[in-house]
Amino acid sequence: MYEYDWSSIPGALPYLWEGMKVSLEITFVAIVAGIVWGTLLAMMRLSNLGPLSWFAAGYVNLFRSVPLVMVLLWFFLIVPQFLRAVLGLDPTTDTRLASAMVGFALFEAAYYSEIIRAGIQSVPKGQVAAAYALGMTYGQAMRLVILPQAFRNMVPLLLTQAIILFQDTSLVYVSALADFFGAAYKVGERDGRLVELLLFAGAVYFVICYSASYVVKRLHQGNGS
Amino acid sequence: MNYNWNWGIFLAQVPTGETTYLGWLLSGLQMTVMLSLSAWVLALALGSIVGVLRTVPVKWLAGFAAAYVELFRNIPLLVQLFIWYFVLPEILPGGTAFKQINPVAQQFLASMVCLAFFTSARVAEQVRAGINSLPRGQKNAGLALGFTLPQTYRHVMVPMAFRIIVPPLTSEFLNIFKNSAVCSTIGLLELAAQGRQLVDYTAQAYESFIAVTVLYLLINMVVMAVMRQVEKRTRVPGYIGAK
Amino acid sequence: MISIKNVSKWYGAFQVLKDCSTEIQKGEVVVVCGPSGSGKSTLIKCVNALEPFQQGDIVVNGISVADAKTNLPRLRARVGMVFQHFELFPHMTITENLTIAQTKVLGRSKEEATQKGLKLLDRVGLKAHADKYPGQLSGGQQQRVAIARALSMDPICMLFDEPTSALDPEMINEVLDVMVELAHEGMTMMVVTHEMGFARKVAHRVIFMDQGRIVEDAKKEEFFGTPRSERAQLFLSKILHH
Amino acid sequence: MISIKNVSKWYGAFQVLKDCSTEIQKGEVVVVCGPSGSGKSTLIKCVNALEPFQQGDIVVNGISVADAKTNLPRLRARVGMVFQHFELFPHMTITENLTIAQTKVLGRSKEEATQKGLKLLDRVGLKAHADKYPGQLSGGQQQRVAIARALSMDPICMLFDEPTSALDPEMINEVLDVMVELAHEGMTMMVVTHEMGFARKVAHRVIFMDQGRIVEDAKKEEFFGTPRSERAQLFLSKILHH
Amino acid sequence: AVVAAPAYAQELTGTLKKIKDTNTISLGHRESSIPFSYYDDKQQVVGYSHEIMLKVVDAIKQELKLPNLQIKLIPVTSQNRIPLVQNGTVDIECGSTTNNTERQKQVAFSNTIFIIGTRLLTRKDSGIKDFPDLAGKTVVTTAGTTSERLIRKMNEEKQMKMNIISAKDHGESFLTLETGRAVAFMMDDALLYGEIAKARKPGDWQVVGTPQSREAYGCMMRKDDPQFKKIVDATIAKLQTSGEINALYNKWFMSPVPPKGLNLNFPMSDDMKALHNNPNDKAYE
Ligand SMILES: Nc1ncnc2c1ncn2[C@@H]1O[C@H](COP(=O)(O)OP(=O)(O)OP(=O)(O)O)[C@@H](O)[C@H]1O
Ligand SMILES: Nc1ncnc2c1ncn2[C@@H]1O[C@H](COP(=O)(O)OP(=O)(O)OP(=O)(O)O)[C@@H](O)[C@H]1O
Ligand SMILES: [Mg+2]
Ligand SMILES: [Mg+2]
Repeated sequence: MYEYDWSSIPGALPYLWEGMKVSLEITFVAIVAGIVWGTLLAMMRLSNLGPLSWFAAGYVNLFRSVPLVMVLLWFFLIVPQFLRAVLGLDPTTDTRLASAMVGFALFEAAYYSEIIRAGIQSVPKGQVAAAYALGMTYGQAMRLVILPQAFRNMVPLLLTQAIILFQDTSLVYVSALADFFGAAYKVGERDGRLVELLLFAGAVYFVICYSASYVVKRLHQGNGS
Repeated sequence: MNYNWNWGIFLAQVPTGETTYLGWLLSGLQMTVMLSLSAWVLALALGSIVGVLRTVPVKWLAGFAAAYVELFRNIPLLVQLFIWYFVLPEILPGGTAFKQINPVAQQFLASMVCLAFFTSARVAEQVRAGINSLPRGQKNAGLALGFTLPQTYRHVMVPMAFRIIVPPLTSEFLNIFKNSAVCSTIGLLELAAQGRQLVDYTAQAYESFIAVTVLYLLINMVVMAVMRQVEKRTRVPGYIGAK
Repeated sequence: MISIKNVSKWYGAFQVLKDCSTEIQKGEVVVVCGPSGSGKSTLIKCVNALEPFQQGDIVVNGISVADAKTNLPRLRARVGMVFQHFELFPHMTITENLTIAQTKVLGRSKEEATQKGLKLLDRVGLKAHADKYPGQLSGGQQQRVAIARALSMDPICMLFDEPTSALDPEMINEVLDVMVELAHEGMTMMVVTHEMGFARKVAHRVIFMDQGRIVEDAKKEEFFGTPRSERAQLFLSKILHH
Repeated sequence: MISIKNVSKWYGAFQVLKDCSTEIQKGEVVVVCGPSGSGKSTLIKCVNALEPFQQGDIVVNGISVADAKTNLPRLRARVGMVFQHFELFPHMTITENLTIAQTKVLGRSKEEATQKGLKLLDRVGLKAHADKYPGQLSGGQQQRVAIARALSMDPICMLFDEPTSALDPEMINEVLDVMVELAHEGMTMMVVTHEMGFARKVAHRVIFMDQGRIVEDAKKEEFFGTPRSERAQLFLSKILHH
Repeated sequence: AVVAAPAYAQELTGTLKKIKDTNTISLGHRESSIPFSYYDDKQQVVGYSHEIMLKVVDAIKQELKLPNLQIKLIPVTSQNRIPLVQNGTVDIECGSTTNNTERQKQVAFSNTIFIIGTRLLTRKDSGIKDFPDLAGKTVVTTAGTTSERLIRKMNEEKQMKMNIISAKDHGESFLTLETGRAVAFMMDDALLYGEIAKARKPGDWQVVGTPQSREAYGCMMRKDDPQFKKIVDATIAKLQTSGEINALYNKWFMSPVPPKGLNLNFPMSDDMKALHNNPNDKAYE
């Protein structure tokens, strides 16, 4: 029988909290940027202009084909150089967090755009017709009538995706950026207590994600009635 | 950037001499495909059962199914894999015997079971959504014809629900290939791990990343093509969309 | 044939059915009408136990629906039901829709079931569509198939829940015609509908419901002559005048 | 007021409208009827350019709908439209539904718009529901709000696409009553409907469509007296007889 | 008149120029390579290699006359360390990176800072004394290391019918050994002593077997930058020939180290003593 030794955890809590902050930061930025860019992609995808719609379709398919780990690796290796070249950054600026955020945001946008596209399509076609019939322009119809309803329908799916994203931040280990999982793993490895630290991490993830999905469910029920 | 490109590296012999580096990548590809397909079959079976149970009017069954889904989708895959491989054999009665079998078989089994359970929770949610999206009258129509509840599920609701959820299932199917990359962390030599090994042995990082990315894209294209056929085959004439 | 005895039903705290009682004889055609939300659908679904109820009892052909020992699938197999939205199985051809319950529930052979199904399909005038899928038929045609499907089980009585209200106006009659014919053949029928023309033509009795209660239960002639409740008068004036 | 000139429209290879022409004078009420899929909705949507068409032209109040230079939103703002499924905006209160287009499209002040909206709401008998959401009203009430919403833009004419066919039978009349009143006040109206009682009461002309073509276009008295086409006779017999 | 330090009279180029221009040097370090380069419990980078790297920084400060040189610490992994050196994110990495000929095609290595031998970690009661005892047994090693190559080759050449598990990192390798999946863990001896120190019961474990290879750890730098390499090599050579290195060695390998006060008890090998007498940047193999 395995002898558990949890003594590493208390001392590591500040470090783990730093990791949790990185996880939350990345999640937050990727959600906000992902939804904005995803909305634009979804509108391009639904537009009548061939090239725009093809571009959006190609983008979404490309990002959905490659494992997130590979995307992050690419971003970690290429984006810093690119940023440096474009912005003339100091070569030693730590771009790991920025490149992870960019990578996640671009990747998640592909998923969000599919959710948002479905959300827009879930609004009855008659609503667009009604908005137009009242003399609204395309922009007004989208902003005042379609998107508010679409987002309302999508809230549960958007949040579910956010929970997945939060779990996936553990993949930033490829850039040695210590998110919550990475921090737990590193402490575990350093102290030879991997099993304990990962069980602890798993429990924390479960509590956070379960609470979040409970809230999502509540919201959904509130919506449905 | 001072990087030495060397695409010929794929045809070079590996240090132990039994194959080329390309051979490594291909064996990784094979492992990824085998692992993902077997896990998918299991996930589909488990997910269908759990998804159906979530909709049945028996409280404790539906509750069990809900707990199952919450458990497997709220813990990161990486952590689950670690638990299946390192923690459970220490706790479960058959664990010692399991640890004595061939190491590759151990890694494969743990990975497969882990991916299958993780994915099954997601499949179950899709199945549930599919069943719930059917008009309520369908269940009543089945019952009114004298079908028992299981017969109604078997002949009326499940076949139609599955047709409706082919597109989201396609996403999950693609995800299982991508998620299998995580299994390299317990030493299973699948595609991503072989790619990494290639970097370790040759230091030709970019060639390796590009090759691995291309192979994943290839898998993706094949899966999409297959699922498009499935969608075509199962399409119901005259039936427009799920709504 | 069908006797409904003091049935009450609640959804949570909300009472949908309030002490409903009535009796339907063999060969009788009873039309149920009333405002939206008055509990018509709920009542008719209670008859073949698609909805459970908390008080009272319903006895169909001598078998109690509320009795826990009753084999409900077997009972339901003998009671035909037609829904507002047809509820054909979209992934099966018309023939499969007509035969699946015959083979899986009654245990008939495939040939026997197909033969029976096609005969009924012919009867509702749709023989040519045997190999199509429901989605390829118009609403009126789908509803006629749904009636044929119910008949394929050799039901002892038929329940209809607003069978024409989801149809385009010009298709209503093709469905009503089939139902009129059925009534003339002596089928026991309980029909929720607002088609008062149909009621006038074939009903023996009309039941009027309001807020979960059976407010009127009268011979057709009496009902259309002098409905006793004010609510029923108002309702009739509303749906007949336009 | 509205003149439709040789309009043809295709969905891909399928021709929905075939060389349709008609003229609606100021103050005239025209009812459009015909079998399902005959192109009635498509035609009426072409009038305010909700559907584009490939041939012909429609001129509303002197402005060509087909002209690329026409400011379509401005044109549509002057043409009221009422839909089969109401299409109120579910995320806004009734008052917001009534004011949003007035403020955002016509640029009226919030107070002015609210005052106007509430006056119209009163007119359709729903003043008490100003702060509810559409989902909290019955179908008939929602449709009356939809009519008020269209009127709030001070339209020069009104288009109705089967305004009562999604309603429960008892609610049809409350909507028709509002429409009859509008007609009596001299509003120019183009109404797709199967309510022949309404047509009889207020229509000046009846247009009958079949397979994308305007088959009959006659004074009301002529139409109900002796419809010339066989198809129209058949159709009338089908929808009137039950 | 020009006042010039004789060794660096020529114009600055490459990394040194970049350091001078930006007044910053980026150091690549590891996060859990005990005791070479890792985080202590205050999240400070510490370790034997790290201290050597800091000595190099001191030398650069002096040579370039940059008393306020900014130090940027960048954690690297075994996977990304080479690309990071190449693309300029990291100027120099001192951790536990083996100097070998393949890597020399991508990066340059400094004078050797440590020499390890690849040996076996096993339970004291396992009966494993040396490599031949492994025949037919399961052995674990860490993916991507020289040990992995060696053990695979040995298996192939001597037909030993071993099962070889390649774990992702040393932590998992040791876990594999600890949970009884493998009878031995083949790895660099220094790291094996580190794993013993971390173990729940250090007394259960021992390092055995004839060293299968020797490996030289060096610091990584960008290729073709002789000016920079010269100053790094000179610093390391001076450390070793002056004997200053002995104190450093004792601090990290013969005394308790953070975070838990573990003592590796890993005496200096003859190879290391030889190296200190004769500093060089040669790769073994
Ligand atoms: N599953 C349910 N949960 C809660 N309330 C319900 C449920 N189903 C029906 N009701 C309510 O029960 C009442 C009766 O419903 P029912 O469908 O029987 O009415 P109905 O007379 O058939 O009306 P309609 O003409 O609209 O079909 C309604 O007020 C309805 O809102
Ligand atoms: N977006 C579309 N794409 C292709 N065909 C369409 C589209 N919209 C309508 N149609 C077809 O055009 C024809 C006319 O449709 P329309 O909705 O105008 O008929 P309608 O007379 O209003 O019928 P209903 O009484 O059912 O409302 C129908 O055959 C319909 O299938
Ligand atoms: Mg009903
Ligand atoms: Mg229409």
